[in-house]
Amino acid sequence: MTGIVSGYDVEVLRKDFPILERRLADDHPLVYLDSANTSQKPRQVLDRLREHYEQHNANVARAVHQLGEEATAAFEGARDTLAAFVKAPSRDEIIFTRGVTEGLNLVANVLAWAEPPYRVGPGDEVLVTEMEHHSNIVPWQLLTQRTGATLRWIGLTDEGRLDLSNLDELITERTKVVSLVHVSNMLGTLNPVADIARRAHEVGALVVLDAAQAVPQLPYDVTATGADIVGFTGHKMLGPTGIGVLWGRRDLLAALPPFHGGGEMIEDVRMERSTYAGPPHRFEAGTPPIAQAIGLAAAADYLTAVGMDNVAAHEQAITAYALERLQAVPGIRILGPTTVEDRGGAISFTYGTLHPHDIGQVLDSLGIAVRGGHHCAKPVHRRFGIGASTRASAYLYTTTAEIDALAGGLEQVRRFFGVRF
Amino acid sequence: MTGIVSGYDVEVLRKDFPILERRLADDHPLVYLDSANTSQKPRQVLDRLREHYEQHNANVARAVHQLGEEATAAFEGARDTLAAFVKAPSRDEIIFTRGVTEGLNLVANVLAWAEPPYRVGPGDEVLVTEMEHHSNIVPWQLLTQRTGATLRWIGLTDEGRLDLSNLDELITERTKVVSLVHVSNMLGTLNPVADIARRAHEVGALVVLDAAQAVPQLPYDVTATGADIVGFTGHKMLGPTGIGVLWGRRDLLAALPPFHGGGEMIEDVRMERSTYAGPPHRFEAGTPPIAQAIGLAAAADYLTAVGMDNVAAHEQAITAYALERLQAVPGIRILGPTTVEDRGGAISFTYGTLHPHDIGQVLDSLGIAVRGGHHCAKPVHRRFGIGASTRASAYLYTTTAEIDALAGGLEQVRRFFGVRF
Amino acid sequence: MQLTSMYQEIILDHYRDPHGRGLREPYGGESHQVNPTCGDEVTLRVQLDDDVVRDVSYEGMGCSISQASQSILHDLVVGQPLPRAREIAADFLTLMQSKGEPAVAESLEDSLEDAVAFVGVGRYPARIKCALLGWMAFRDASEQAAVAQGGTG
Amino acid sequence: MQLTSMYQEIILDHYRDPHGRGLREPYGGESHQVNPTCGDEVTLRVQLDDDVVRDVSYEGMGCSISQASQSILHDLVVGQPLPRAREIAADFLTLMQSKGEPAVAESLEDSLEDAVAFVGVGRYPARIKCALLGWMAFRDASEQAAVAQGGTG
Ligand SMILES: Cc1ncc(COP(=O)(O)O)c(C=O)c1O
Ligand SMILES: Cc1ncc(COP(=O)(O)O)c(C=O)c1O
Repeated sequence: MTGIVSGYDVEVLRKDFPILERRLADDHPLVYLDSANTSQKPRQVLDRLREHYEQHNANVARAVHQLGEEATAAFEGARDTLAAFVKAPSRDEIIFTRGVTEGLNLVANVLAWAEPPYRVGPGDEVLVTEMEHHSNIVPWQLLTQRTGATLRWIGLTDEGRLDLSNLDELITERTKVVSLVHVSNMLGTLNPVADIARRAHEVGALVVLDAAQAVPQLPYDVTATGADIVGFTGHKMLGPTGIGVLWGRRDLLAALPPFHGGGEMIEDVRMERSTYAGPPHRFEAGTPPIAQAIGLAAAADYLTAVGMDNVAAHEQAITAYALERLQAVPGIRILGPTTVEDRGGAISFTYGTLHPHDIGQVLDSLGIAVRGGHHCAKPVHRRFGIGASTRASAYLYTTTAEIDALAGGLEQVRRFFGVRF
Repeated sequence: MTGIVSGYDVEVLRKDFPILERRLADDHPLVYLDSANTSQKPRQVLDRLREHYEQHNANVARAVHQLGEEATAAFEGARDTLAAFVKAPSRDEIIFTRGVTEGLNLVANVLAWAEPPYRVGPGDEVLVTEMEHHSNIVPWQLLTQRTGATLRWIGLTDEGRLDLSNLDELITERTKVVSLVHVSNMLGTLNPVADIARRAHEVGALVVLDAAQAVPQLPYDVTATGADIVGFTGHKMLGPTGIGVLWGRRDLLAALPPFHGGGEMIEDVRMERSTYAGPPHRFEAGTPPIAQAIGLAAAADYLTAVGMDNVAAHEQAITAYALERLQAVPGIRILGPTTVEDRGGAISFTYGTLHPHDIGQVLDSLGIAVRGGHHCAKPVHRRFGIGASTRASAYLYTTTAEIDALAGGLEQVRRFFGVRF
Repeated sequence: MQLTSMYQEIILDHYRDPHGRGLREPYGGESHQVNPTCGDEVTLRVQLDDDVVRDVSYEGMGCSISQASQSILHDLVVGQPLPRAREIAADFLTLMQSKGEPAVAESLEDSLEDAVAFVGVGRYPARIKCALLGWMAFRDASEQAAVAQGGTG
Repeated sequence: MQLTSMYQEIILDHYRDPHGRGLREPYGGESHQVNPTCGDEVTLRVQLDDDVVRDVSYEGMGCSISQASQSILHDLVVGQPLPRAREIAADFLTLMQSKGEPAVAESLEDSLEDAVAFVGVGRYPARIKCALLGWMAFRDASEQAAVAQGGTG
């Protein structure tokens, strides 16, 4: 490591991640700069998964036997771990979902059927932003189209920040929900969510946060965000695929109707009519992703052991380093904030007239994994007049040498296509 | 092994399942008779999971890099494997879900918003049965309550079979959907689904099957069932938790609106409006359960290698053996069919006046894991005038010695509570 | 075997021969409770007489633990002033949450008498709800009864 | 390195200097295609003249593979009778689904000429869509054009 100082030894930590030792085609070592898309997994998470399946596998909350009790204890223990990880006031506020996409759909869905004052209906408005991931746009389009409500959005400045100049026109008495991304997966922008939450609460609107990129990178305190509901996803924070978390204020969750129907979410079922369990089980129909919740708890334990302060500091340092290195490459234009203030770790850029697919393909031939495309955020690309971009994103295992490899790789891309900028 | 002959060596096969070597309290070996609740996992599935995370982990369908291509190939390859496993005419008919509960909710949910003729609205009827799992009752209660439709159900005979005597009154021109369980998780009953499907199709109703207990036990051919939609769940067929499959006829899926909104299910997203991808991706919003789908494909490969004919034959033989052994225990009353014809492997019973919790607890102290409770099927318990039952359920790794242990254990239960029947 | 730590003889006695079972009139409050995981149910009535618990009557279905627990509840609270009955209920909850800790049982012996036999149930999370079902019904029904008679509810 | 198997010189030439680019009038059919995974787009027009492809004009944004593929499409099908143009399109699809098999490329060389240079793209599943985008638009637009002129569509 050169260039930055971290609160832990990155080289030692990397040994926990088996995939980082992988050699790709032409014996290139893997340079994984696609962590905003999904993170790699440490041995500790994989070991916990395997141990669960090999020693304790059973369904939860249903069986009076030793395996069932062990599985239930581990699964409900994972709820405790995740509650602590994001400083939730109560473990009953932690709902396990498949990922943040399901979490956001859960919210949008139940608001169609909720009792007043939460129900979204004709004349009501839902406010999002132009920098949202599709997962925080389409659920609200479906909700508003189906209920006769209206979807509005906060625009962006040329610097890739929220344009809050007309916020008073956008947040009105008609606003029932404000749902926004905490840290953008495309621009990297860290949004002033507490300010916006305060404004939204003045008109009685619910505030929902897409924290898919925030929780993996920042010491997180759900109540400090000012939001009513916060969703995040396990696979981006060292956890397995197939698991995510939706946090919601207890009294709010208690007032919302169920999402899916099925086993575990009920109190009593008759053919004519059913009554439902309280939160969180009301929102967890069917066999939950048991092993995945346990694996996610192992991931949270791992991050806690490293220290989320250290993780955040490393992310800041490596992002600052990358921003500097990339801006020194002729032809690179960074989309979004160009310095590290109020910024997360995703760095999207254009490179002359080269297409992200071509850039990514040549980098890949050197073992460097970046993402090229619209990153599930087409509207923000359109806002900046482009269809696609290239994105490099670091995480706690990323080294400055990998950033150097990227910068060097970009020079080779340019040469390969025989262009100059 | 004594008493039954199987198409494979059960003792050899058991060595693939690490958990079956587990010793429980008081050094009792595990006797796992709760496979209808969830199955145990062979090493081959766990190895495939680990290999994926350690060598190929990346997000799918989004990245132009080697890991991304490998992960996508494995994930989409899993779709091919599952399509072949249930003889789906097209791979595009396989939707990955969290489990059958999510699959059934998906169907019930999109039918509220579908175009005619599929839309369920005021005056329409949905028909289920009294032996359904809560996961095939509550979603339809929510749908019918919310759309002004009516829920009706097929009753049961005292033998635990569907009472089809009044089917003509139940399936009418108003019937839009008939949704039923293929093999009951409580009574074990195998239902005549093809007959019912034919009747339902005569009035133009959609036929949905809950095949959670059927696909793990039977060589399966989705089109031979006569149904339009079939759901099943991975964790009951040697696969990981957090994954299931919903199969649907291609033309039907193509006509249905999306379920959740988010990444991967779109064609184009603008703030004003979005267009959607075709099936199956239209119904798979967000990062899918990637590793879990790959693990489920490994489970399907394992079952195929054993041979589903052999699995079914073993299930039949061991169930016949268990039915005989249990009926020889004084005080045991089997709920549902008492012989193995048209029957799956779950055996629920009452035992004198003893409560399933007490039975299960004493059996557990001997290392024998059964389920006691309502098995997420309260209405069928109520139908038989009880609140709860004890259930023993075998799978391809179950031996007659384990059934003998259960019969012996029940005698000890009786002695422990000092009762005679 | 561990089993006897849960099923102490005193519990089995109450299970075989429950005290105060059956629903009786008059009553000031009634509560119906369901254990969603197993479907067990209890209906329990409380009759107060000037803030003294005059009768607890109950009916339902459930396992030996829930049946015995309701029988012992009847023995413990009938005849007690309501505040004291509520203390007993709180102590029983503490016992159930003690994860089977003998020291906790010991410290509660004066208050709970025979009911400390339930300490072993605290080690089986799936069974704690069984033991508490009647007590939850009692809390609910006694509150109603107190409100009904305009008392300390 | 493997890269040159995808980016053959002939592809890079078409990318740098595309043939027939731009949208022109008149046209009998037009199609707009989007690649949902990367957002690339093409609008492509087909003008028929008595069942002969008179012009293919196009505009859009995309990577070198999609741009070069559209340029080569233009070269291959303009001047061909529609049935033959459809054959070429079918052959190109076969090439893309060949997983990069040289034997397939060889067998299609007479039909596809320079376009067999795309054989290497077939080894990169994520890029196959890029190469096919223009061809999907062609299929669509040529059908429309045929219908419009009351032809064999
Ligand atoms: C017949 C039946 N339907 C539905 C389910 C629910 O399956 P899952 O919890 O995996 O969604 C089960 C198992 O619990 C079942 O046996
Ligand atoms: C900001 C943001 N929101 C939502 C998502 C969707 O997450 P998932 O696909 O895990 O549901 C992502 C990642 O893809 C993201 O970065």
